[in-house]
Amino acid sequence: MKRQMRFFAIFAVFALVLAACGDGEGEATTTTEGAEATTTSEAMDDTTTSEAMDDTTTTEAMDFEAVKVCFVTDDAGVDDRSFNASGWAGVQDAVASGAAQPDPILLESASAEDYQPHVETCLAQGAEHIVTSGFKLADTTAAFAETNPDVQWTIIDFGSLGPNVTGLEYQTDEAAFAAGYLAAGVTQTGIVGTYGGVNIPTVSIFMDGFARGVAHYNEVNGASVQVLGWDPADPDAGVMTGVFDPADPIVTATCESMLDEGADIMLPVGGAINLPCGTAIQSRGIDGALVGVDADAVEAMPAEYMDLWLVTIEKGIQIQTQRSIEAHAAGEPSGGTSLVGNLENGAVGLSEYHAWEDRVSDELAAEVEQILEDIKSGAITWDKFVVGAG
Amino acid sequence: MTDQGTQSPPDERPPNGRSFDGVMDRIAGIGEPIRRALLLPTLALVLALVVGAFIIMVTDVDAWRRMGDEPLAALGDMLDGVWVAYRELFIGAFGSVRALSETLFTSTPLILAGLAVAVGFRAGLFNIGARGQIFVGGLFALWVGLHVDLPAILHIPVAVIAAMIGGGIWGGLAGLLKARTGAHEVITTIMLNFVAAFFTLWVLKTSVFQEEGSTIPKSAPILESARLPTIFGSQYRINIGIFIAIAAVFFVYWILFRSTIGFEFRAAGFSPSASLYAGMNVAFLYTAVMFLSGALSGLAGATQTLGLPPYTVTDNFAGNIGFDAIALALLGRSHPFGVLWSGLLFGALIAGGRVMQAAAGVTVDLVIVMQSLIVIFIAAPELVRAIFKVKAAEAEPTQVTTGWGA
Amino acid sequence: MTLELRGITKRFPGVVANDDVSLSVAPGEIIALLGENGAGKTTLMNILFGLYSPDEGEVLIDGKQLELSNPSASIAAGVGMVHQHFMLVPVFTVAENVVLGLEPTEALGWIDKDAADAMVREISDRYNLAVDPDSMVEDIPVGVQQRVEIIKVLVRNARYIIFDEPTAVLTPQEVEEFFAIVRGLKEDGKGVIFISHKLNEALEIADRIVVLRDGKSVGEANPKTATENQLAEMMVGRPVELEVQKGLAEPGKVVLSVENLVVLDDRDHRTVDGVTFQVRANEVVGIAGVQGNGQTELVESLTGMRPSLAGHVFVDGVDVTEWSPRAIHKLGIAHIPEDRQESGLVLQFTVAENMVLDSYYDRPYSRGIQMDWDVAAHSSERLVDEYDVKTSRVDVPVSDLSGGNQQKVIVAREFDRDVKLVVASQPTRGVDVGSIEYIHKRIIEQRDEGAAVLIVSSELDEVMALSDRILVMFKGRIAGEFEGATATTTEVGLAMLGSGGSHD
Amino acid sequence: MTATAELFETEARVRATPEERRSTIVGIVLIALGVYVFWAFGLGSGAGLDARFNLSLQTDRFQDLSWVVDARTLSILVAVIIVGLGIWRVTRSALSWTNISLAIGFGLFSLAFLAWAAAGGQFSLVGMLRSTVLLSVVVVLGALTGLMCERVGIINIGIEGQLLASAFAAVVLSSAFGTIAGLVGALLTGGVLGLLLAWLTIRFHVDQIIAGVVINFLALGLTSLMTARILTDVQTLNAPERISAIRIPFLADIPVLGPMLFDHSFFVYGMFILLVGLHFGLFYTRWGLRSRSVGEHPKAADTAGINVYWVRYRNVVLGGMIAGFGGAFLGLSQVARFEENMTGGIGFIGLAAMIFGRWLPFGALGAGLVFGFSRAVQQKVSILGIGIPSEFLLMLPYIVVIVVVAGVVGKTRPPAADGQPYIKQ
Repeated sequence: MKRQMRFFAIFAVFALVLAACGDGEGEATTTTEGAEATTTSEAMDDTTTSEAMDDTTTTEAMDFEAVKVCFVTDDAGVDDRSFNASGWAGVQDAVASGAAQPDPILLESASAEDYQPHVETCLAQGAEHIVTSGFKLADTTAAFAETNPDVQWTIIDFGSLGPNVTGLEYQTDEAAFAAGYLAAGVTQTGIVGTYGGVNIPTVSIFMDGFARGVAHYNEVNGASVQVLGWDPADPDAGVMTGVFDPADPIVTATCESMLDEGADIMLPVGGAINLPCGTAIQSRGIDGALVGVDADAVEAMPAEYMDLWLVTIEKGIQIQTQRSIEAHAAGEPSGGTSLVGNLENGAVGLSEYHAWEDRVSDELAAEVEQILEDIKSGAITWDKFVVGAG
Repeated sequence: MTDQGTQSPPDERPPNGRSFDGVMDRIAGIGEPIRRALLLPTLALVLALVVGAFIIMVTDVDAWRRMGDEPLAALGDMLDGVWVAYRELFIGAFGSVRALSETLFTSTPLILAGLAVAVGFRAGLFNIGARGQIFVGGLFALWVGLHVDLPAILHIPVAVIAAMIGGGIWGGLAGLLKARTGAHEVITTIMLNFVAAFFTLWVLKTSVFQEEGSTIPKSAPILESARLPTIFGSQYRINIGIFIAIAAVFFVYWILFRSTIGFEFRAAGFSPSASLYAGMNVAFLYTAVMFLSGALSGLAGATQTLGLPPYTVTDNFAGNIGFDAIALALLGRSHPFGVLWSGLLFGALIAGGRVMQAAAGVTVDLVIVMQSLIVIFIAAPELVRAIFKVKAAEAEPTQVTTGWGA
Repeated sequence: MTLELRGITKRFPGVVANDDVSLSVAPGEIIALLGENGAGKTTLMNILFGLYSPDEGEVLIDGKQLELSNPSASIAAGVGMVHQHFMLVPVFTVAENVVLGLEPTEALGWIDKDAADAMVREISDRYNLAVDPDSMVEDIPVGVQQRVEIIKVLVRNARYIIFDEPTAVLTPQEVEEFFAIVRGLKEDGKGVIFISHKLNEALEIADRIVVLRDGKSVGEANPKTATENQLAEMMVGRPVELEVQKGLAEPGKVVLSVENLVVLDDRDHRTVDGVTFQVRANEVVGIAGVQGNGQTELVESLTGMRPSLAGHVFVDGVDVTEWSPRAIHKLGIAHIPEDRQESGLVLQFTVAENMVLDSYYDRPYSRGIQMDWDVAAHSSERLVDEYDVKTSRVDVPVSDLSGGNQQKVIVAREFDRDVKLVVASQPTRGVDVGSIEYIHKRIIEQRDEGAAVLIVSSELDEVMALSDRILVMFKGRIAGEFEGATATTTEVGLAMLGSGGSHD
Repeated sequence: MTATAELFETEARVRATPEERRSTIVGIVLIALGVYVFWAFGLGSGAGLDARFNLSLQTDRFQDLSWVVDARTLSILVAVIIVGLGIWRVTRSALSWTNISLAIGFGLFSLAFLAWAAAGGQFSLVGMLRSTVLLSVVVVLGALTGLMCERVGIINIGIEGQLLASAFAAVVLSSAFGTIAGLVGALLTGGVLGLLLAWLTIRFHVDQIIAGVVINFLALGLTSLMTARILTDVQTLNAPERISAIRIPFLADIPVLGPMLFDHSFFVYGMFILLVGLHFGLFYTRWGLRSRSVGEHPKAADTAGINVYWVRYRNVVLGGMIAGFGGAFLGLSQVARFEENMTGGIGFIGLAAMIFGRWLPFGALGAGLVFGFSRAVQQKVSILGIGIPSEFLLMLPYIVVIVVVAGVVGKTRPPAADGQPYIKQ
């Protein structure tokens, strides 16, 4: 009897906690159903679509025949604040727009062993559109796409693997180049920094473009802005934290270390490992800024870092995943194409200047605009990062 | 040293009239009464399922949201969630040919790594380094699988042996350090795990393994001749790795209980000073045990690189195997046959867990919880006895290791 | 005003350690509790002291029932115990050990070191114990450690003091000093229970002797009238031969020769500091000495288990100084190790496995790397019969055997082959009288068959009884050498204390 | 004297004691190290290139402190000192200085290495030292947890799980009910897991290693499950307020020491207070004396009227609470967010630090600082950009731990009753 009472007490506490949080949460889930899988605060519900993404937004009035969607993450899990999270957010957007049936299946992988059974599970559950997230799933996707030609597939961060597979790839170094130029233009110390989680192409492509952008600035303006953490000539030796877990003190230490060397504009690449850097900038009282990656940081990141974002290098995983599903639902599947997101097609871009808008001079803004245009037109080009399988 | 905490003075105990069926049975630790062998694990499993059900219910957020308005319906939802989860867990583990294939496939590396940890325990060493040894062994096998051109009949054995050597070196390193410098294997194996993981990350980006022209850290496809052949065709993942695992079980059984070196391992495990007295070379034994243990982990690495479709390798092929291996070695009481059964159990739970995740939204993490609960109930028979009010087992508590053995 | 145990029964799995035992002691009285190893003396006292809880029976102090199974209650009631294995923390100082449990403290539990030292000094001075409160327990001699134990008891105002085999680790002279202390305690009005298996000591010190056998009280004896033979018969239940029967030795050639051997202990102290001696064929040489004077390290070094720092060891003229234990064993050396449970046996192994513990690697027990357990089992069965090991089967864990039978397993294993040299360390420690007799007989047999025998024992009686020649070790050196036939306890005892000792 | 003896009398066989041998080996290692420093950093640094070590941060009161040194000169000087130390070791004098010499040698080696890496440039020495402190906090707290338990004879291999679970509790409770609730919850969670460890090992005689492993599993499984099933859904439960740094007035303005020690969150101060408290507690108070006696010789403690079980329960629970404190640091002070398996093995490194630190509180600090320092150096070196692949630099701290444990510590003496169940009849 006594024991039951204790169990009941635990239940009661749980109910209380959920009730306390439930209200705010309920709102979020009803009004912007699924759209903000990674937001943590109501303050961010205001979904301003960024400049670069404007032209790509799909109208919700389209006529869809909702498809059953299944989403398989790689071993980082859905909660990675990176490509898995963005892809899943895209799926939920597709649900909201009516392109995907409600309650899409989410399968989180714990290891490479899980990929095949998860894909098989998707098929067994009758999924019509399977989104596989990350290059680690490429070979599995290729194999099953071939044997299941009726199913439509979308793979994130990899090229198309067959007539029924839409590959989503991103030439993010194009936008990062512009962001590097911008950072070099606003730095007051003449030093900018970048670091990543681990040295893999989806991470280092940002750092590479960024460093090249800074170099371009130096070349054009005869300046000598220094980049810490990445040298395009020595891509093995970039500064990495070794973890994507922002709570590991090494992340804070890495950022602080760069701040100590005088960096004031920072580009941390990988999940939420930019947050400790924001903390470091704030607690040091440095007049510095962060460059966000993937989804617009102003929306994706906690409010306390709001005034730190210079710009975000956007990678349109969320929107492109949504569009890939929508194309399928509209009867025109985009399979067989590798959608290499770049500045030209708008799937990669720079966000608005948010908090640092006033700090960016009109000339600099114009120069950045021009650089974006020049990259699009091919007037500025360089030995770009090879994306995907090559 | 003075005696601490010894029970009754052994001098006051007469010869115990316990009788077993033969010398071998006793030496090998088998031949326990069937009831004891089955009852306790069964009760442990039942308890783990009960606690798991409780956890599923408590974490059912949607049901809790309904709790205020319609408590009964919410409770029904919760129970339904438990039912669906467990049904799918079972179906995913045993419900079809595919499920059985998945169970056996998933068990394969678990059994091998579990044997690795068990061998260590038997010799009084705690090998937490299965993860690192899987990495190194797997990479050795991968290299052979990519670059050595041989017919399958030779290619697979060569690759597998390479994996054993690679894993063995990585494990033996920890053993050697312990033997020569006294550095504790718990520390060194953990550190070597990190080193191996970072090394894997790096080496997969080099031309040694990468496909030409590729930039992503993923190996080229392994040559057909090195892939572990599947048993029931390519639609099922189960491959000859399971036979390797079963062969390893018998091999480890033979090593531990029929060979002279196994006698030495066990003697050193129970009493290093007695084995020194008996003229055994304890320093050599530490290295040998860790080499063997590492070689077994290396085998698990081989099945992860040579036997895992789509036969290209990315950085985290060791997964949680090294971690699970500790629990299942404990569950199997460090006996090869025990490891076999607990490996199959864990394989079933994990394979079923994948299906459960899809159908019931309960992630495979529940399986980790259940694994730990099963281990604890097995290790604390008194606890089970108290809960079920039965005389579950007369088992003496298992003493796995003897402190830090400085 | 008495301490009274009534009807104490204590069962361990498979054995009744105490069976309805009653006992009483009055203030100012010394009771000797006599019995063989395994008779249940220690168990009884541990119950009295609250370390074990009895299955039946009660303890009364001054007519009041004592709460059992808790040492604190016993201590509070005025019972103190000096354990056979000292209950001292080696890495603590004397004062820390003494005040443990009743620390004088200042604010925040800060230990008042001066007060603690003063407590030790006061008792030390009152009973003339000469103990330095600041020395580390692991650094002081065993005899002094025992005095620390006595101080611990006295600081707690014990009125009844139990001594469990207190003389086992003392030299004869120290025994005399110890008895003086005990008599002092008696005059101080303390009730003393003196546990021993040594008849002469019981007769010397006790006011009353109670004999235990197989867990039962088998009677009382008056020390003024009882004889050693009577007591021995009460203890064992049959007439015993107290003397080891052995013929005269006719020493042959030198088998073991030790030259200036220096050995370090685990803490790198020179525990064996230049030892030289020889043992000849057909000769038993006994090394006497208080425990901790280097005997352990000497034996370990002789048998290859511990490297030596300097000097040489020859066996049959072969320099085996840096040989491995196995190589030395193969030469024909039988080694009975000091601590059978620590290094002589693997307790979790079966009798059969232990029987082949140091010969498993060769025929007939193995071929190549494959063990032949059938051969091992058969051979073990033969040895069990031959050496009178009492066990139901050879496939039970050796931990199920009694101490005496465990020791016989080792003796059987070591003696069942061509033995050139026997090195036996504490061969009968913690073993019942029957087994002692048996093991002694076997050792003398080995001598008579031509082996050289080296006995190391802290039991002076054992060394005196077995040896043809006696060496005394003190602080890592040979402090005296005596002829076995002519040596007296007094002169050997003096040498054990480091004073006197003649090289005749 | 027999004939054999006389024959060998002249041939005095004296082997070196282990200490002497170690001294020689250390000496040789140091000489090799010195030669390497001379060759790689002395000759390897360009002539006349200054390395500028900055000694102040942007936040400091006293700005622009720095130490400028010629990299080549410094390296050669260091090389000479290290070789000198090595020769001194080879002579086998003053054996107690062996470890100290080794420590000095490696410290100087690091200095020369950094000077070489920074030659012609600059880097923030004080920032690196600050990072060292920050990176060692969890390791030290983990080591103190282990120490609390092992000092009373219970091996706690579940530190990792205790850290993880209490980080979870800290984040969730802090999100739901505020920071205080989060902190209290973390301490309680750590304590409860300590209680579980004690209960299983003492009451049910479960092998201590098994119990610890189970705690790791339980914590990982439960927190991951709840993250997946609750936190991803109810995100407000994973958004606590971050606990920010408290700059201690005046002390924080001390050059070098200020930013290193006095501008952290209260967790860091808590760690130091705990450290000092534990040191004095263990060795000067009744609590410590009793605890240690239980870990060294439980039966002796029992006969002295000390309740062995109670002492074990109490200390293991307290140890768990230290881990709880560490978990709260992880969960609340960096990003204030829970991530699955966010401890990532740091608890095991704490365990290693406890052994390396020889079961002493300040030993644990030293070991933690060695690990933190090697991580900080690794990060700094990678920023200076000397072309070593990042993965190899990331391995460095773990290799340092192996080298240190194998080379410097050797065999250690744990509490005598460590890992042994105490069973009363």
